[in-house]
Amino acid sequence: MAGVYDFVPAVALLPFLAFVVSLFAGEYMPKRGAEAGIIATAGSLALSVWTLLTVAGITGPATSFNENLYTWVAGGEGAVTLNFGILVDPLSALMLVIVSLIAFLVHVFSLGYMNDEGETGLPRYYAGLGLFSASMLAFVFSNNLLMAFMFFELVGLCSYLLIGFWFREAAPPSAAKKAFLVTRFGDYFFLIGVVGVFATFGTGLFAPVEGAETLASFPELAEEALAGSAEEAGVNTFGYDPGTWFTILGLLVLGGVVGKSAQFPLHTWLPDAMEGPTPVSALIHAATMVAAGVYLVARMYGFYALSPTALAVIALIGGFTALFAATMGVVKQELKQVLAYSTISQYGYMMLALGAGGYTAAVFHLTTHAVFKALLFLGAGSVIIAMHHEENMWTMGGLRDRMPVTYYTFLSGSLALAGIVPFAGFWSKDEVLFEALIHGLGSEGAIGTLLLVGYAMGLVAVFFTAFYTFRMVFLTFHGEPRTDTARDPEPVRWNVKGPLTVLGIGAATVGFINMVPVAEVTGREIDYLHKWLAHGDISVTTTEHYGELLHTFAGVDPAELGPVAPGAVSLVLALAGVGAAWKLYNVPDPEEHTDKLGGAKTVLMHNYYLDEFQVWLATGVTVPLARAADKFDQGVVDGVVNGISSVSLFGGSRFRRIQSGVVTNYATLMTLSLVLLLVVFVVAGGVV
Amino acid sequence: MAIAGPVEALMAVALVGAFVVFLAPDDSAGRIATLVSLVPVAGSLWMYAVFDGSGNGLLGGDLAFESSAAWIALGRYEVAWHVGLDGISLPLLLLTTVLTTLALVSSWTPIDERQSQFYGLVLLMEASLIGVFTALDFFVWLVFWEFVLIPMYFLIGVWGGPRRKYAAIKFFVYTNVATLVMFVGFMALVFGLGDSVSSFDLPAIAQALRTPGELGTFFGIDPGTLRLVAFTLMFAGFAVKVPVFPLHTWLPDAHVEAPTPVSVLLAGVLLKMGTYALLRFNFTMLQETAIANAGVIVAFGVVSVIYGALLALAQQDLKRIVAYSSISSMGYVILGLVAFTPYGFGGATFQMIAHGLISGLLFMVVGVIYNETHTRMVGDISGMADRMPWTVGVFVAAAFGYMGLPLMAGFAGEYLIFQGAFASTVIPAAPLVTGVAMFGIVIVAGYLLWAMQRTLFGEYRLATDYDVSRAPVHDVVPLVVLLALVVALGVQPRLVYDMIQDAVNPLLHGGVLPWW
Amino acid sequence: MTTRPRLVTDVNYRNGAAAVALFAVMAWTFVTAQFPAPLGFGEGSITATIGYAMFDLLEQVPDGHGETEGFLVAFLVVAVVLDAALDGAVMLARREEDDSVVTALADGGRRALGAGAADESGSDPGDAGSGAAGPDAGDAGTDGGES
Amino acid sequence: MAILSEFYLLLSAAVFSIGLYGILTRSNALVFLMSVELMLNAANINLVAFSFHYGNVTGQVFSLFTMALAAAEVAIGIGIVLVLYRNFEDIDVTKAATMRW
Amino acid sequence: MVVEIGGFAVADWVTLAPTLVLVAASLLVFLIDTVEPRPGSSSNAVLAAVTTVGSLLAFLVAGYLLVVGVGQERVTGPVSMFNGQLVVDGMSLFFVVIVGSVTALVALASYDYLAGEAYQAEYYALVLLAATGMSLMASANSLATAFVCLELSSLPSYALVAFYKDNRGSVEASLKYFLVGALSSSVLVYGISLVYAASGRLQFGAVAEQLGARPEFAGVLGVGVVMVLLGFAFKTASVPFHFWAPEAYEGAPAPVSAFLSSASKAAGFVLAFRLFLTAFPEVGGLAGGDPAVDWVVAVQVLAVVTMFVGNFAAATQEKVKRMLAYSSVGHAGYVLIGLAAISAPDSGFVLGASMMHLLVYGFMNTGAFLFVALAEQWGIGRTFQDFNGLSTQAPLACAAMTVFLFSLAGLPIGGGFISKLYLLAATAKAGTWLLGAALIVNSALSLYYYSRVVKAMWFEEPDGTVEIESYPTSLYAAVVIAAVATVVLLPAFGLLSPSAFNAASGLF
Repeated sequence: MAGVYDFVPAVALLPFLAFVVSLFAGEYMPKRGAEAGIIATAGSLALSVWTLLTVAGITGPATSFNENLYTWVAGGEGAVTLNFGILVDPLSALMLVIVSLIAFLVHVFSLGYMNDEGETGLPRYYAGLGLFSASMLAFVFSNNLLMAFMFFELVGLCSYLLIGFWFREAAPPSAAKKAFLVTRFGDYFFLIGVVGVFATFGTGLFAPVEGAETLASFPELAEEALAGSAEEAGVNTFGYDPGTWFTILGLLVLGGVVGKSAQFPLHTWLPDAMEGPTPVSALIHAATMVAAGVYLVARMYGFYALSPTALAVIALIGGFTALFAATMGVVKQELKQVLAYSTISQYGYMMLALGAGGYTAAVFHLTTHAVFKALLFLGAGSVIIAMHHEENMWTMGGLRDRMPVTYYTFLSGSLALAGIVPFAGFWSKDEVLFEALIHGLGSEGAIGTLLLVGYAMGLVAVFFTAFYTFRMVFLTFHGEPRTDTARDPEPVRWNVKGPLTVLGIGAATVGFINMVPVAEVTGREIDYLHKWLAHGDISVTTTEHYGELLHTFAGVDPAELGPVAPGAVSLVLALAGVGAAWKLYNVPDPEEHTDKLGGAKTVLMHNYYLDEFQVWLATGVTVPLARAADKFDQGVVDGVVNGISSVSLFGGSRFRRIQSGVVTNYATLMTLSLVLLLVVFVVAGGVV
Repeated sequence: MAIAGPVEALMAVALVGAFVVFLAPDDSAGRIATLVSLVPVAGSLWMYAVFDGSGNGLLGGDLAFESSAAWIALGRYEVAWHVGLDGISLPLLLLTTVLTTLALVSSWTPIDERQSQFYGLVLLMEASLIGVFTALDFFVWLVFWEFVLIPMYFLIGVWGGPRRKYAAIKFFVYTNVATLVMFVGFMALVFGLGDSVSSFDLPAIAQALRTPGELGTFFGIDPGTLRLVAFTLMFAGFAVKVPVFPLHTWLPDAHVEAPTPVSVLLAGVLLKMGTYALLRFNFTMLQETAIANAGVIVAFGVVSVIYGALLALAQQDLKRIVAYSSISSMGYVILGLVAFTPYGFGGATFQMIAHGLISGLLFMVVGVIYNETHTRMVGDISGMADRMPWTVGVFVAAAFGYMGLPLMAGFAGEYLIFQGAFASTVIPAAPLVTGVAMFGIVIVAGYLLWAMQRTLFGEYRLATDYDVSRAPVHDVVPLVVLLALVVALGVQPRLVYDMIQDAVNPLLHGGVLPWW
Repeated sequence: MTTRPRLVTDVNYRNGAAAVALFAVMAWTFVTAQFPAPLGFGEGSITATIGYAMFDLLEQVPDGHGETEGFLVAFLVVAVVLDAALDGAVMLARREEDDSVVTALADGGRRALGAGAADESGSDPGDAGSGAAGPDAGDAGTDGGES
Repeated sequence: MAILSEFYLLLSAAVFSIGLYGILTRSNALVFLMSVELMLNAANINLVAFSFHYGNVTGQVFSLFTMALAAAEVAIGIGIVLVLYRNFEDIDVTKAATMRW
Repeated sequence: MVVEIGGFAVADWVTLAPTLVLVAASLLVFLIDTVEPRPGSSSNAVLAAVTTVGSLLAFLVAGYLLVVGVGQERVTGPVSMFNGQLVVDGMSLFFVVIVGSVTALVALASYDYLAGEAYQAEYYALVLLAATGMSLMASANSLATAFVCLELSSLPSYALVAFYKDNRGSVEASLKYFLVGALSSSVLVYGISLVYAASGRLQFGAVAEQLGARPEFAGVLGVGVVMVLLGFAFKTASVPFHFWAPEAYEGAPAPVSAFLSSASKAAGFVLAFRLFLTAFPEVGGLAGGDPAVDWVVAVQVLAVVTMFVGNFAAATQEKVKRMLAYSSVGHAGYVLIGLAAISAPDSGFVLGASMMHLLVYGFMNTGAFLFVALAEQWGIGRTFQDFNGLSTQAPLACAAMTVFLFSLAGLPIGGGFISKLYLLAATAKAGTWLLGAALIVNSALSLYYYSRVVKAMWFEEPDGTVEIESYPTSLYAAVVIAAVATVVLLPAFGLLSPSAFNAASGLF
């Protein structure tokens, strides 16, 4: 059937082509390669939408697609075969649309942010964007863990290239290095996990491939192994109890997720990554790199759902990160820094949802967050253009009147981020918290308690989120302009306003795809996303199936509780946060109230000294260790080698003194050796 | 079975070419040598295209381009000229010919004195490298194996850096001792086999050693102990070449002092001789010894990985960084070999090719920068991206290739090794050991990223008095070709992996191994 | 100064001890050997037998002189040896007209340049001490004590 | 009553050692040559004595050759001593010690 | 009394043809000298030509006899003549080949080297007479013959070393060589007398027969055997009777050094091989059982010590020629492995290795010394530094020297590679691990000091004070021929190794 699925690879290939074209021919194009990227991502978007419609059954019967396309390495007998393949199900179809949409908008926005600002090296920039989009899209439709890992890594490479785009300055290359290195550290665990999964199950498929013979997916095999015996399922658990082993594997893979999605404790790279061009930040935060981690957990949710420990860890990391990052966001002075911490925090919510069994909630929040965070970053970019690349919010103020489009779209995004009804963020964040709550209440034992802890942290974070968001809005747009630049900002063009408008509308409306409280209250079935993810051609990747797994293997069950009351609680908290910000910062001449925090401010400004700790790990532990190893190598290992040679030569130089030049001495030595030989071989009768 | 075939032809072209180049005027020697070296490239590509071998050459597989002729009788032992290719040797042959040509091209800029001698020696080395990877008789193989040292000694000693004499002699003596040690080990095995072999034909010896009971008692040493002694001696001998901790210290000196094109060949091909030999000898012929001592062997591999990477982290000289990281990367090969799984062997062999290309590339790109700046110290240069954008681009790509970026050859090699080692039933605590070894990929990223940040990015600054401009085209072309190969093999490892797998699978069958 | 023999005073008795030791070892060995009584010669002229033996006329050797071996080859070779010795001795002993020229081949004809031999002694361990070992340096007797 | 062969051996050993003693202790080249003669003659004592012991003439004949060779050796030796004297103005063998180590 | 050579029945002494050619050549040289007592340059050329051709002829004839199988199992078996005083077999012919080739190279090189010197006739005559003695040593089958032949090779050598009569170095070298030699021959002949005392025989086979496995007078025999062993140690420049070698090789004219260190050493070895393997096999325990006189172990000790002394002393020399002299001592240690590892079941393998090493060594070592002769001829000096940058002025000669040195070090650029590995294999075959280890250590060290010369020639910058003006043809020719032979012996090793193996096996 030559349908849309045959074109799915093109979703990634088009941006890849754009990469090639921009890199080699960008120099000769009027927009320095942007054309290629825009056309390619537009094409990807179109194909993605078509795919989405196909999966949804709008163009025909609802279908899904999962096939191996390409054998990367075939190990022959006794070895697993490593394939590239495509998995299109509701989740990946949705994600494809999100990614290609954001990528497209970022490309357009870049015309304004980069081209119009007269940057050099643009072909490199657009090539990077193209490769970034391509890698992410390929990651999204990967049908197995290895392929996912490979594109996951490529995403990391692209972030390195783009964060370090302004390589002539000192900070961006350093930030790029940090981003890659920290995520690499996470990926190290991920890679062990990948290897382990393949070694354990003999396959890395997320979902079974139907064909002449059905290739089982690894979550299925794990399920079988837990249900029956490992041997029957053909699963090698390396001598561990299957449950333990699967938890280990899951946590290993989670290492990559923590790194890429900037979860505690590997979140430190993300704020630094703000050194990159702002559109890149938008892309990284909204749709690509950071999203990749959470998407991966969702992608292999059937595996995580088997392990209560892994779920609890995910939930706790998520909840803690959400709160932790939000507190740091409160004191930041740069616009983009605030957004960076908000990203960390928001992804913490998604992790919380996943850990708490709220798969749909996580995907929902992923979707809405993609839209409003892209919006916020692009809005920030617009502000930065206007401010001539000044990012400190204390130099702004009063921009509301001078750039209304930016202001209102930014406001839309902020409302969404803060979780104010009816903007998108409200619905999704509310659902995340709701899921955490009901599963925490409904689950027996430790996992239930832990989920409730996660919920509590998430709930507290709501207040902080709303507070820092509106602190940002007020400092930037309200009050009196505090500098000359703010009084006379540079105007932005259509290519900035266009994407902002699209996203601004999206931020306001995209939440409507899954208004659970409304559905509950009205009894109408308008929770479309729930429906979307609950069913599908590939049954093992549906929420129905996940629910069973959660129930059977992880002991995670929802409690009977209506969504309205919890929603109201979080809304109240959010409004409180907004109100606090209003009170403190929506004045003509706001002060730096952060000083009142005293010592806490210092801690917060230093991000709880986690950067310092990690730098110390690198320069205070690893480097001295390396130096010591070098000393050891030069002194001892090589010293032995050189020592042997020196000793030999010294021995030789002593040895030859026997040859004294006096023939009488020779005669004596000859006689003595004769005597010696006689004594040994004649008198004593031999050596032995 | 022909007496002379394409393999001999390749060698002859390189050999005759070497002498032609020796007599050529200095001005044109580089071009002539490059042209000559294209013949082996074309020849080996043709061989790749029509390759019809199957199975492992030492274990009774069908060899391609085989030829043999009687040569020497040592006592009652026959030494015969016997060459041929299987799926392991052909990729290495390709690596040799391609890398030699590229190294020759990359020599055009930096080599500015005694050119005809330089290029002649490189061709001489190519001839003997071809021999190393094709010979199937122990003595023939040994002749080539040792002969490689001679051109290398001159190449380092004449055209090298300030401490070239020290480095050359260290390399020379160190590796020579290793050969002798290994030789004794192998001879003990051959003599221990007694009447069951009457030649130094490697397939015959390998098959005899894999037949239980063939190895007899030798001077009161029972077969098991004899195997262990021989294995130890041979492992030590080959480990120097690889190099494996703690026998590696010749390598950084040799690399740092050697002129860049020579470093390319040294890292790209010469180190592979060690692992190739390990695969062919220790891990083919003495499998039960390897299996019984897997814990010790794998410890050498893992320590090499981590220790080499740590050392690289402490270096300031770009070439030294790459040199130490080669130790690290070659440690993976040991890990793969000792795993005794399809991917272990296959991945190790693939990693030889991959590392050959990538380390060659990285050395070459460091060399191009050195050509312009005349320094390699990290502290002396920064912001090179400003002046040499394409070179730096390749540098970044090469560095990421070295870090094991997916869709580049290095990732394929390393991943397959990890996959093979993880599931190994031979390595004790295989998952844990593999996991520890894999930490190398983090450290390698650490030092390469650090070095790149310092040298390539930031504000342009140079501590030496040279006018830095874009590199000449003939400097960049080899880089691009290599990069293309690295990517091609990363995207489609099966270009060579299928034949490798076909050749290593027989290692896991029959003989002394219980199953597979 | 007369040329009558004088008592030698520079005898190196320490070296002589080696000869004494050798004698001790040999004497111990020989004394412990138990030889039977000698066979002695039987009938026949020993002088004649020596002649027969030198010319390989072994069938002429009387039975009483046992298994005497032939020496013809040795005889012929000794003739050549004496030739050679003569040739060599004459060559050496012949006096030249101008035998005052004394050169030291050990210097390779570069005596004048010998002083500069310590060029790179620092850089190469093998050359350590090259400065100290000039060919003519130790002639005056600084080397007596080594052995 | 023949003398026991051991005693010939002892005698020859003594002569040999005396010759050797001369070589080791004296530095005059001519004394050296004379001492060598002593040692060669020690061998001759053995050869002749054991010729009698075994009742064959082989040893006696060989002793004659030894003497001839001793003469040839001295011829060359004297030649060398001559050139030694011309070059070093001395026949002290310990003086010719420019080459060493 | 009649043997068959290539299908013709001839008298057995014809098999001595190589020796006879050498004698004849020496007599011819005497004759020419008589005709023109104060030779000019033209007769110098004739003298050199006669010597070269004579020794070449000896080499070719011996080679021919070897090829057609004279004295070997496959044709006639060993040809014993003169009532067993001489024997011609594969081994003797093999060594005559070595001696002949070295002599030819030396004679060829001497033409240029001796240009302008007096006493050339004496020189060539002495060389030929010494070569005669060496070729006879290869055939000697009796202690008497052996001793006489040994003296025939030694006495001319003493005179040759002193050839530069007015050169202190030459004379001093000769003096030491002579004094040590005289002492050694005294020891040797005393040893022979003791062997006679223990056995009542002088011919090798008869000695073995008389002694049997359990000789009556083991003590006396033991002293004799040890003394004989040391007598040969002198000839082969092995420890502890090696003291003459560094000085003699250093002080002598370089072609003479080449001659002594290659041919003379080989002759000493062949005699030692034959003597110990045919006269003392049973007392040494080779036939099984406990040895009465454990000379095998004694040789092992000597071999190891010789290797170490030679190589360690060579490692730190300043002068190239003296370094080569010490390395020659070291190589004696390697060759001794042939006897030291002889207890192997497959002794032909072991002994054949030594023989092949001596053959290859004949070319590579002679070549190296001849290169030094060339350097002396150029007057560039003798230390390593004096060779600095020589390759820029004389690349061909330097390339040849590199071949010699690397082949000596056992790298696969010449036959020395295979012969050294063959020796190493022999130690493995015999299970004498200590010998193998010593060989490895010393081989490594030797690579170090050999490559110092290479380093000087190729790596160092010339100091610019020396200009090479002349390129003496015959010396160059000799060096190049030796180099080519060394290289060719790598691929052509197989042509000769069966001869060595068979010849060695023939002794048992």
